[in-house]
Amino acid sequence: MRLTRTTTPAGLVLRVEEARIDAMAAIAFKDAMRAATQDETGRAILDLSEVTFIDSSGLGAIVAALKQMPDGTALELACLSSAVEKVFSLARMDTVFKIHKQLPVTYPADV
Amino acid sequence: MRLTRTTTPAGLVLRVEEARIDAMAAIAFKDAMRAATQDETGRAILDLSEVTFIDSSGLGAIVAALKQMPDGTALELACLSSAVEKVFSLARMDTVFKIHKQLPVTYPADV
Amino acid sequence: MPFEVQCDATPAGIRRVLSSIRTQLSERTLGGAETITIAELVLAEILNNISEHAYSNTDCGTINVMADDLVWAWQFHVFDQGMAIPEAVQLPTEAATPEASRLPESGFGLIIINTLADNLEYKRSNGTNHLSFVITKVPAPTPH
Amino acid sequence: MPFEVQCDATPAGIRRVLSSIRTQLSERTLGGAETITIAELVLAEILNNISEHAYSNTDCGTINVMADDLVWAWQFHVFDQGMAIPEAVQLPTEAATPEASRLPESGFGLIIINTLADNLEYKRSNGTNHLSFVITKVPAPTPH
Ligand SMILES: Nc1ncnc2c1ncn2[C@@H]1O[C@H](COP(=O)(O)OP(=O)(O)O)[C@@H](O)[C@H]1O
Ligand SMILES: Nc1ncnc2c1ncn2[C@@H]1O[C@H](COP(=O)(O)OP(=O)(O)O)[C@@H](O)[C@H]1O
Repeated sequence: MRLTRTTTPAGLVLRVEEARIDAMAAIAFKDAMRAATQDETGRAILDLSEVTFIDSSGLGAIVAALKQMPDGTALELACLSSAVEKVFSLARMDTVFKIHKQLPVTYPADV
Repeated sequence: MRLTRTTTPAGLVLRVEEARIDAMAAIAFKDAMRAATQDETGRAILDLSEVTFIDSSGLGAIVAALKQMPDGTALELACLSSAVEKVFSLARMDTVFKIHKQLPVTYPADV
Repeated sequence: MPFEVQCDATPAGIRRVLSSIRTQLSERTLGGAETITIAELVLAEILNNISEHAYSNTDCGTINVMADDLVWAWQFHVFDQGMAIPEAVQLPTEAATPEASRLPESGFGLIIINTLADNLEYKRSNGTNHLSFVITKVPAPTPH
Repeated sequence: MPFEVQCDATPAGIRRVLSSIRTQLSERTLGGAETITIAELVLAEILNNISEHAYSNTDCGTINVMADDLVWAWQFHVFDQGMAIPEAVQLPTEAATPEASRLPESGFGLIIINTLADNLEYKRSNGTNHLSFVITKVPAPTPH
């Protein structure tokens, strides 16, 4: 599971470089997220622009990644395709994550 | 995963009829536990006398079975072999379950 | 035109067969990208459940999928020779409101299946599980 | 006498190879049932981790296990061609006190490995992961 890590003024951006987070990719995704965020202290944004498909195992892996974030850090999502968004909303997990339509350019002062 | 269900004065006894709760058996165990306890209202006791080996996946499945018990019901364990007991204590899960050396004959009045 | 495919009940086998089904559905459907997306998602959940639950005690199970092209919908039939679905498995109608302190990491599959598939039916005979359902065709947006 | 075995990195393959290792250890050890139990448990955790994590992106990985019979211990070497263990993976020293509201269902494997195995070493070269460790022989109880 390739995950590109970019530090931006808006936080750490983690871009998933795969088209699918499915049953086959779920464990590798969780492991990659743990490795990429373990020394994190602020906000991490998961950039899903490349992801065209997630199933319930992929959704579970994203929730697990949220739960395994170091204390005091946040995990937010950006750039969900309509298929990905549908899975989040069917499972009502769209209320659990802060979801950005686009990558936030800077950390908004009012958040 | 064979699970024998016996209703006793001390509660529902679920006897695991397999020697191993390992990575291969973990999901089947969880599924069988869900099916066996879904209409349960009181106390269920998992009788592990036949189980000679559990690994961390098996332990995880027993914890998952505890978490998926219907509200208001309890899951207790009985008859752990020394190998099984070791896994529970290494993971400190021996403090999470009530563990009986033998199957309780009747529900003790002082519990 | 109907079609039929087979796969190993493993994560990689399922990924491959979903890709082949997607191709076959696209060849037979003008527009209808949304229908294909929904069909792929429901099939993914059903095939994953078979691989994880019905075949949980074996490394080598096989799944067969048949697709019938109805006028208004795709009708799918999924066959496997794994364990029966226990009667205790009930279709949840919708997801519970999540509680921050105990977010679930699983149990979303049946919700997805139940929300997106219609006429879901399950039969078992001679050691074979047979699940059938339809995915209503979403009309492609008309150009105007 | 040393011995060597191989298995598919699948739950069924791992179950079979553990049973074969148990047999071979028993044939080579008088008494020492507890040593064998500990060795089986540590190997189970290591092989499961390889199958679930190192080979998470493939259906067909292979694992090799070599065992050396030292006087005071069994020395094991485990080889696989899966992904490297990320540096971020650290051995926990012991299990955290569980909180009733958020009981973990996973993460116990490394605790078991770390508590029961000694001299744990990891090397990677030419795409091969090599994990070695020893399991101290517990003396069989002396009859009296
Ligand atoms: N094909 C099947 N055979 C047996 N049990 C099944 C099957 N599909 C689903 N189940 C049961 O229903 C439960 C919920 O399924 P699902 O919502 O897909 O979540 P998950 O598979 O992540 O647990 C499963 O945990 C399992 O107990
Ligand atoms: N062989 C391995 N290769 C890559 N990552 C591993 C390996 N073994 C363990 N890990 C990482 O360490 C974490 C903890 O492992 P473990 O305690 O066995 O729990 P689990 O496997 O149940 O998550 C895993 O989730 C994984 O991220």
